[in-house]
Amino acid sequence: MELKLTDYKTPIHNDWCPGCGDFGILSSIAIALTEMQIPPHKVAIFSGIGCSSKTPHYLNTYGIHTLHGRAIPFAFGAKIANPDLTVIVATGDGDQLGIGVGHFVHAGRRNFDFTLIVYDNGVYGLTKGQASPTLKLGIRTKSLPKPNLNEALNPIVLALASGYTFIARGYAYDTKHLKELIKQGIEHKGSAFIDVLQPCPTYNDINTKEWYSGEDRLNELGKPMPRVYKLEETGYDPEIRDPQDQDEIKKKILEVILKSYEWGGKIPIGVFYRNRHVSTYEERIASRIPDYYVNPPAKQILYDKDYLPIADITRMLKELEV
Amino acid sequence: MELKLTDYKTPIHNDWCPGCGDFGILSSIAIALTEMQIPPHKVAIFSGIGCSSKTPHYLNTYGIHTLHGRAIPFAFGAKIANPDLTVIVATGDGDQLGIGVGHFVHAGRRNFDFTLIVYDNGVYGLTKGQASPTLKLGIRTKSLPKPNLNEALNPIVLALASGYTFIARGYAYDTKHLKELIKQGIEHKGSAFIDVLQPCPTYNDINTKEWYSGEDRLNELGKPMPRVYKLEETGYDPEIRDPQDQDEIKKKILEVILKSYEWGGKIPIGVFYRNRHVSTYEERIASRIPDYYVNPPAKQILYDKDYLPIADITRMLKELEV
Amino acid sequence: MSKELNWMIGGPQGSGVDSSANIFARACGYAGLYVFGKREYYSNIKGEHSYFTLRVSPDIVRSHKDTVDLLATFDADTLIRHGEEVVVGGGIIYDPSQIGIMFSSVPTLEKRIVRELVEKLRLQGLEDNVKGLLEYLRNKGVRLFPIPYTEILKGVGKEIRQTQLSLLERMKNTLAVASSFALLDFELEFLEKAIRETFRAKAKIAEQNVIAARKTYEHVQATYGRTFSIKLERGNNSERRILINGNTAIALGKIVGGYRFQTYYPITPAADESLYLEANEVFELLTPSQIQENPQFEEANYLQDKGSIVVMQSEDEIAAINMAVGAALAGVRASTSTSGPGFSLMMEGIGWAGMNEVPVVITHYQRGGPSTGLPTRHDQSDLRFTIHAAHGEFPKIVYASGDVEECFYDAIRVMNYAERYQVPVIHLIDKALANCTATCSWFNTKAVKIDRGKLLSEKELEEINKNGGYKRFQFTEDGISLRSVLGQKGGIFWNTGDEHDEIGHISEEPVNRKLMMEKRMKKLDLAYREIPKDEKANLFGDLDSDLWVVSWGSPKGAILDAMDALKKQGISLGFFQAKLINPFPKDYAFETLKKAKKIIDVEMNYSAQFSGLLREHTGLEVRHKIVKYNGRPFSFDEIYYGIKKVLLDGDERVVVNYGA
Amino acid sequence: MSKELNWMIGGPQGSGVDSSANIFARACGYAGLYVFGKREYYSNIKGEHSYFTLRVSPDIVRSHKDTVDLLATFDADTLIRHGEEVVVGGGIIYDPSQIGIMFSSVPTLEKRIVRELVEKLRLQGLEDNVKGLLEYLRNKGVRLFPIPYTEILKGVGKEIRQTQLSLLERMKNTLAVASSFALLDFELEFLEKAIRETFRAKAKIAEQNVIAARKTYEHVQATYGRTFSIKLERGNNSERRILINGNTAIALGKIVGGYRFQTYYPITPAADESLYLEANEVFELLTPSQIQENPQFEEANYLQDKGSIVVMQSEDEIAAINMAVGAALAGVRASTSTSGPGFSLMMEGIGWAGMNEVPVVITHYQRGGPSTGLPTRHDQSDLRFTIHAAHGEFPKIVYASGDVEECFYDAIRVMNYAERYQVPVIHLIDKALANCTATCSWFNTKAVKIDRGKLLSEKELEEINKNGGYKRFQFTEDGISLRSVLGQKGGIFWNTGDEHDEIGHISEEPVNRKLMMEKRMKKLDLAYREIPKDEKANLFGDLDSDLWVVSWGSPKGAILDAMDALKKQGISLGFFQAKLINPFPKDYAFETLKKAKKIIDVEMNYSAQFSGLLREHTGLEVRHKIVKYNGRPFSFDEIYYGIKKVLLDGDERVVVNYGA
Ligand SMILES: Cc1ncc(C[n+]2csc(CCOP(=O)(O)OP(=O)(O)O)c2C)c(N)n1
Ligand SMILES: Cc1ncc(C[n+]2csc(CCOP(=O)(O)OP(=O)(O)O)c2C)c(N)n1
Ligand code: SF4
Ligand code: SF4
Ligand SMILES: [Mg+2]
Ligand SMILES: [Mg+2]
Repeated sequence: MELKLTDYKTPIHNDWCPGCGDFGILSSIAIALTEMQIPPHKVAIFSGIGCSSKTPHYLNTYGIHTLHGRAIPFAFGAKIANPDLTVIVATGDGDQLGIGVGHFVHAGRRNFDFTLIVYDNGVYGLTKGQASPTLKLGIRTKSLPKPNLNEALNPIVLALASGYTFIARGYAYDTKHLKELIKQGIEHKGSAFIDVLQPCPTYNDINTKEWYSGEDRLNELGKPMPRVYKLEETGYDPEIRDPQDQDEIKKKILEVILKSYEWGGKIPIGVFYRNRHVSTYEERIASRIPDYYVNPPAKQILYDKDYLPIADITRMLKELEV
Repeated sequence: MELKLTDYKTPIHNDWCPGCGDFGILSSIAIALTEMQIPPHKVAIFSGIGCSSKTPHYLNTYGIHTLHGRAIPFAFGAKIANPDLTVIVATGDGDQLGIGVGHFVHAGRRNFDFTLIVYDNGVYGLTKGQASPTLKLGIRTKSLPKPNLNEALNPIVLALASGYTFIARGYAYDTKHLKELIKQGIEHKGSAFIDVLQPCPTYNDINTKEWYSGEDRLNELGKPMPRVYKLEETGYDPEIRDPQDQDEIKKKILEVILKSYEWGGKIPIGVFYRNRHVSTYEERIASRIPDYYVNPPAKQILYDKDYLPIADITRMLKELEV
Repeated sequence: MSKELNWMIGGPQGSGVDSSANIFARACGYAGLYVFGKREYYSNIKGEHSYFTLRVSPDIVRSHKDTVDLLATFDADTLIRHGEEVVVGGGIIYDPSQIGIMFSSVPTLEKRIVRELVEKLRLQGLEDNVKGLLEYLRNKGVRLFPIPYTEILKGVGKEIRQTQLSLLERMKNTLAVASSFALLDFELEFLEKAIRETFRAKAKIAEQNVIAARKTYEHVQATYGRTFSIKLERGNNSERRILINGNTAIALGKIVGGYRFQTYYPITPAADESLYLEANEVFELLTPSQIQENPQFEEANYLQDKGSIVVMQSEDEIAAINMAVGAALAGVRASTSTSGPGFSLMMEGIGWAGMNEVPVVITHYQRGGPSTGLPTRHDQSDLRFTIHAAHGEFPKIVYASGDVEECFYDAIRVMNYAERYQVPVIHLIDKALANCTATCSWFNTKAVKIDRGKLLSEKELEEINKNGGYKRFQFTEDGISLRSVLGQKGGIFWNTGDEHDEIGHISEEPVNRKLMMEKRMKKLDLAYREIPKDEKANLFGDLDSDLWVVSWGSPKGAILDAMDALKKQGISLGFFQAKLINPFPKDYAFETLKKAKKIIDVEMNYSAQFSGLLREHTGLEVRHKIVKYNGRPFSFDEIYYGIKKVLLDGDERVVVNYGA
Repeated sequence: MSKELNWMIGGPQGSGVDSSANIFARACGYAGLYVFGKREYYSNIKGEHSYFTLRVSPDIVRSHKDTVDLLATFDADTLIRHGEEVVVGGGIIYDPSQIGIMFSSVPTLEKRIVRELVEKLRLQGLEDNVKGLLEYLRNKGVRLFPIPYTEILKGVGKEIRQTQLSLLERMKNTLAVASSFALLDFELEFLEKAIRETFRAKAKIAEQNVIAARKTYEHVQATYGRTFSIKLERGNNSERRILINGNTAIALGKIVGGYRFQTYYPITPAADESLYLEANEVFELLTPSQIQENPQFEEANYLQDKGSIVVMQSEDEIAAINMAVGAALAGVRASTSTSGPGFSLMMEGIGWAGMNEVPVVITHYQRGGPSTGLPTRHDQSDLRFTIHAAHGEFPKIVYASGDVEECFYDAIRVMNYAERYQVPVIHLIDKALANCTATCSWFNTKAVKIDRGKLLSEKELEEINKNGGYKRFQFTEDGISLRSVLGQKGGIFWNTGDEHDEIGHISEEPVNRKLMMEKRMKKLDLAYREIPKDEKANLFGDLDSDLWVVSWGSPKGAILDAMDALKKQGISLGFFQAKLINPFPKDYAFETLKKAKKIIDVEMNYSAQFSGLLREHTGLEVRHKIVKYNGRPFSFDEIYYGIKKVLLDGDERVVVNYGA
């Protein structure tokens, strides 16, 4: 029986502000799952804390709303325990790149198979608009009493330096494009990172929907010239083809970085980087535990019909015998 | 009166393993301070936890041996409280790039004036040789029961992505070179990062002194061909000259990244990147608190001759008056 | 007609409910009345229900009540949620355009609320919409005051030349306040003054609101005359007073108390304190001439004319505590503010500060736990966790304030403790305190001296170094060593989280270890001996009573108010309000309570943690507990009836649950 | 001649002291003797002093003694540090080449040790070098056995064709052990077997060491004959036994107990447990036929022939706990192991698990605190912190093991508690337990059944969904709800750290809040009721005595040994060893102890935390405390004399300090 979009949604009252970019991201996730027809019970969505982190409650999949900055470790534990799960982390920029940036970095190193969607609104929404790590130095949103004192992070470069093997950027109001990125992220075997430009109409009056669509700069015809453009439309190729070819890799990395520094006038969205040749953490485990995939931690039988343990430690005890 | 090297050392028993690279780094710090003639009481050295983090005890300056991964926040607090201090963080790769990588990233964003020296030995020394975040995937040091499951971080790229304005790499056994890097790091106004290749003869039998000096590969004359080479000897220019020139910056960034990926056969040391044009965090504070430099938190007078508080909150109380 | 008024205003988050309550409160303050305000809101930015209750009286008020005399609303949610709280004879202000709204169509309402109300109305044959509810309430004896918000707004719009209704909408709050004033027959001038003062930075908006208030006032008085039975009258007040909440009181205490470095990571309900500090990071100082005679002055080579505090938003709470400790090492009075989840992340940092004898203050605002819990709701459940915070044993002082005024003075005091005993101090506050508004006497900034303990000057260090040398952790009689700070000449020391010797170098030697443990722990004994009784606890009521209430923190207000009321009925109790929580004032508590026949513990947590503490330290068993853990602070009524229940029925555990 | 031997070997870290002690212990084990071993070492990799004491006896031994019968050394540090511990009539094995070493030239020695020894020797007119010390000891009646290590090694070198002395040096340890065996006149065959077994992976090294042992044995017997008064004799043992430390016992318990996911971040003294698990990540299973009848089998579509545990080194302890919780959500029995600093970082994660009712086990190895403290030394100071861990109130079980054997069985048990009550469980271990070696009966892997509590199968979920639907946090009588896991069909749930409704969605509604708090807290009452007495506490000794010892954790061994000795003197005591720490077994404790005239609390911390707990929950005041906080575990003697001191002198606080 085909699953419909409504099968992926819950009837929970959504309390985001009117016009919040989060709505677009939420839809994109639901659409992506629907199009991929992944049974809801096979999906586990993890989030941290923030406006964005309420996402799991609005989706009819296993939804784990964790601690501030900590969604990734939870997600990792679940995925490694049961590699059959489709694991998504949907969380805020303050959450993942602020307090949670350590886990962000280490997840990349592991390349375990999950998709990380960061709602990039430049602010800490739920605590009333403090600067998040993606807000640029000296910028003052309406929620800030004084201009921002910290330099912004470049999430794309950070992801690359950390080892993510799929790196993309989406835009919250372009759900058609975004859901495709999410689908690719989910399909990708390894750690996939999607930075999503997400206007927060309540606190961020700089990076607004109007700004992204260039309503402040009209062309000769009086039409807005959008800042956001699609990488794929420029012929940009994100793919690493030959993992042995160090020159190709280097060249690609430099391209990714150059693109990632574009901001202001032209802001690229789309897939920046994809390397399908790096082993996933699960594969690395399987190299040590041969039956890991068929007999992962979550599926093992632990006791016999009398509820007695079935692990046999005779070998170990013999080594200790006196 | 000229300060001598011995003025910077303590008579404390040093319990590092014989031949440990830490000795060279310790000397380099002491020599750098001596050559710069910074009065010992003006220097505060912070460390985390690990073999390397015992460093402050061996130096006759204020020495703050903090918590695992947390040296930077301590150092930041001290520096901002008293901007006259020369602040150094000397710590391990596990400490700073493992558990402490979040603080590493956010320090770069602030560009506060300190020098970070990371003892990069690829292992967690003090807990008996587990893989640190700079150990490459699949490598198995003698201390590891199985090959390493995580991809290595590239500390240079990570520092760049985080916003460090001085980025260098040294080698523990080349103290003459390393102390120069440390001096430059201290002189640099802003966040300076020095990654120091540090052999751990006890646990890391891969990246040994012999390996760095190429004793496993002899040239026709039977002489070792060192892996480590000096960037400055190749005419490499780390300097950002015109901060307005986006092209220069981009070009430089790409160069840094290319250099940072060199490993195995050729390993560059020296200054990778220096940008003197980014405001320090202290300067940013001074833009809000005009007398910050002359009257920083640590120097303010708080009470009068009768020990009564001198802060005058009349203005605030009036706003609350009913 | 009671002298006292319980007024409530509610509306969606982000619609200005808070500022209208502030205006109301201020106006009452100008009229010489005491005010106690309570604020409730969801962990949400826009749209969920929030409300504010104000209790106003010519006599002191320190708590809220469960009932409402006049409810000001403009949306259906507020009506539905709070309608039933209005007393018989009380009134409801509402927007008649809401009449047709069905309960089930209000998405912000929890199902339980709707379900229960619908059942009730159906029993009476009433519809499950606002109209049905209003009928029900009128039948009960509540007066209804429909106010044609839109019409009035349009009128105002004409006068101020603003036709866009959506912009005028923001003034709905002012309309609700002004309507209240009109019904209460209270002088408009106070309201006008309050509006002008509240919008002092925006003169135009102020005037527009004044016009709206006037128009509304006239309309309501014209429509309803003086028919509402409840009136508000001026108080007579001669002293200078302020109206202030807990967050701000703490912030001001920190400025006065010489705190010059504050870190925070945003979290409710702590962040407002830091934001206030940031907004006031540069402040005035008293006469410099006095300063020059300060013994400290000689070393400062700069005559300040302003003071300042660096307020730092850190990357997380781990950094927040450690930055504060780093700054404290450099000699600053440094602090950090947080709430449960953040406090949980500070364990290691607090332990390090304890080990290295660093004076630092952690202002800990309790909120609903466990975990993320109820981020914007009240609780007092971190008592034990705070006392036993961090692994290992080290001295720490835990100090709890009971009301807004205490917040201010205690903020100064706790830093004195920190520096005198060279320990981390946790100042326990809670959501109810942080967010309540209370009338206070003008703060006396000379009430508490600044005591920096054994902090050395460079001159003193020079002397010490002549006589054998300086040791940061020198063993002493009382456990306290002389303290130098980073950058001081002659004061070099080492710190480490490891056990260390007198200089601060790592030592695993067992004899030194024992002495160091004793040195550190001794400081708590000293604090216990030195801190005077009246800083250890407050005693109230009848000290000879054999009925005693014990409590700590924000329940103080409701307890005192209830005691006053009980006294009028001939029931007089003693009240032991613990302030010093660790080291526990065991002798003072024991002496005070040993003869009590009944002890009633009042606490905003499930386990009545304080009673366990009391028994642990004094052996006294508290048989009666009044506890609450639904996220809403104790009301006057809950304590009043709770105590009565204990006295009449002998209940051992009274769990109260009021509050929407 | 006593039946028991106290043997000590010392040397620089990294020189093989541990493995030689293991060889000695094993050899004694083969000889049918009981062994108790204690290991001490610095937080250092190479060079600092480490030592191992072994107490060996035909009767059970559960603790170490303060005195040494035979001290085996090869460096000066060991001699200087421990020489005085040797009993009159005891012996010291040493390398005569150390004779000339001045105390002051040994950099690893702490100044206090040197200072005190020098003073002592000077009083006797002796030199402050090894020679002086040895003279001093000989005068006291200690026998000296110089062993020409280098000479013997050269001889061995010739035989095994190895002339490089630096490579032979590694065998010094074996020489020390073999010398001991020779002096004790104990059968060499046991030693040979132990060497072969210890080096089983390296046959060549094993043979070389056997040769070295033989040569040394011959040399020593030839030199000293049977002149040493202390001899070691075989025990007679019929049961199958193992020699095992606490870390390994826990690891084996976890494998048997069905733990299949373990996270850790390296930290002493917890890491060895995880490293052992990692080394044994794939293990054998019992007969598959039995498994197929397991009710769980139907859903597993794969017949395993091996079991496995994923062991994950995380980036920090915050990740460690949260990864374990994530895995537990997916239905695995998951755990993490840590020590003080790491545990401090786990607060938030533990609170979240509590709020979301996730079964997870945290194995917490206490070490010297506060802060980094004494990373490799012993302490029991985290009791209160563990009980009150994390902000807010939620049910957690805290369970403490008292010896190595308990470690194994309790590891299985605590996971049963976790799953049955759907709570985080903290299993309290300590450094002394982790690193001690003890003789145990062969572990019975069928002693504890696996109880997964209300864990659902997909089939059961289908049934539930037919009848109204599944709610993860459904309110129930006893507070426990049915549990589904991630990936199960029909089991979808939501989790949040926020207060939530029965399905798991955020709810700030006060009525739900109250019910949810009660639902969660009720589970502790249930655990309190259900957990049988003999799992709550162990009672030992004379249950009718009016003298009682109370304690928890590793002091058990020393207490039992001391009780045996005291009994011989006619002093019989009762001993209440608490195992369930939270919920506190208050009735059991009260019933057991209420008639006691004297209660003595024995604890390895400064504040005697357990006595506070006991008073808090039972009102019983413990007047007498034997405490220690110098980082070294209690010895038999300390408890023995400590109890005597309490009984004879009535001391209220006995602080003991032995241990180098
Ligand atoms: C440990 C901890 N510290 C602080 C908070 C308070 N807090 C809640 S949401 C939030 C910021 C969320 O910002 P972001 O991740 O950018 O999400 P957004 O609201 O912008 O979607 C913070 C700091 C918390 N819940 N936990
Ligand atoms: C919170 C915490 N977790 C774990 C430890 C244990 N620990 C001590 S040193 C260390 C690793 C040090 O490695 P690194 O920083 O690379 O320093 P190195 O010893 O290699 O110089 C760890 C994990 C600790 N002290 N604190
Ligand atoms: S505050 Fe911003 S991010 Fe949060 S819900 Fe509102 S618009 Fe969205
Ligand atoms: S373990 Fe390695 S890093 Fe540590 S002191 Fe020894 S050689 Fe140096
Ligand atoms: Mg955000
Ligand atoms: Mg390292």
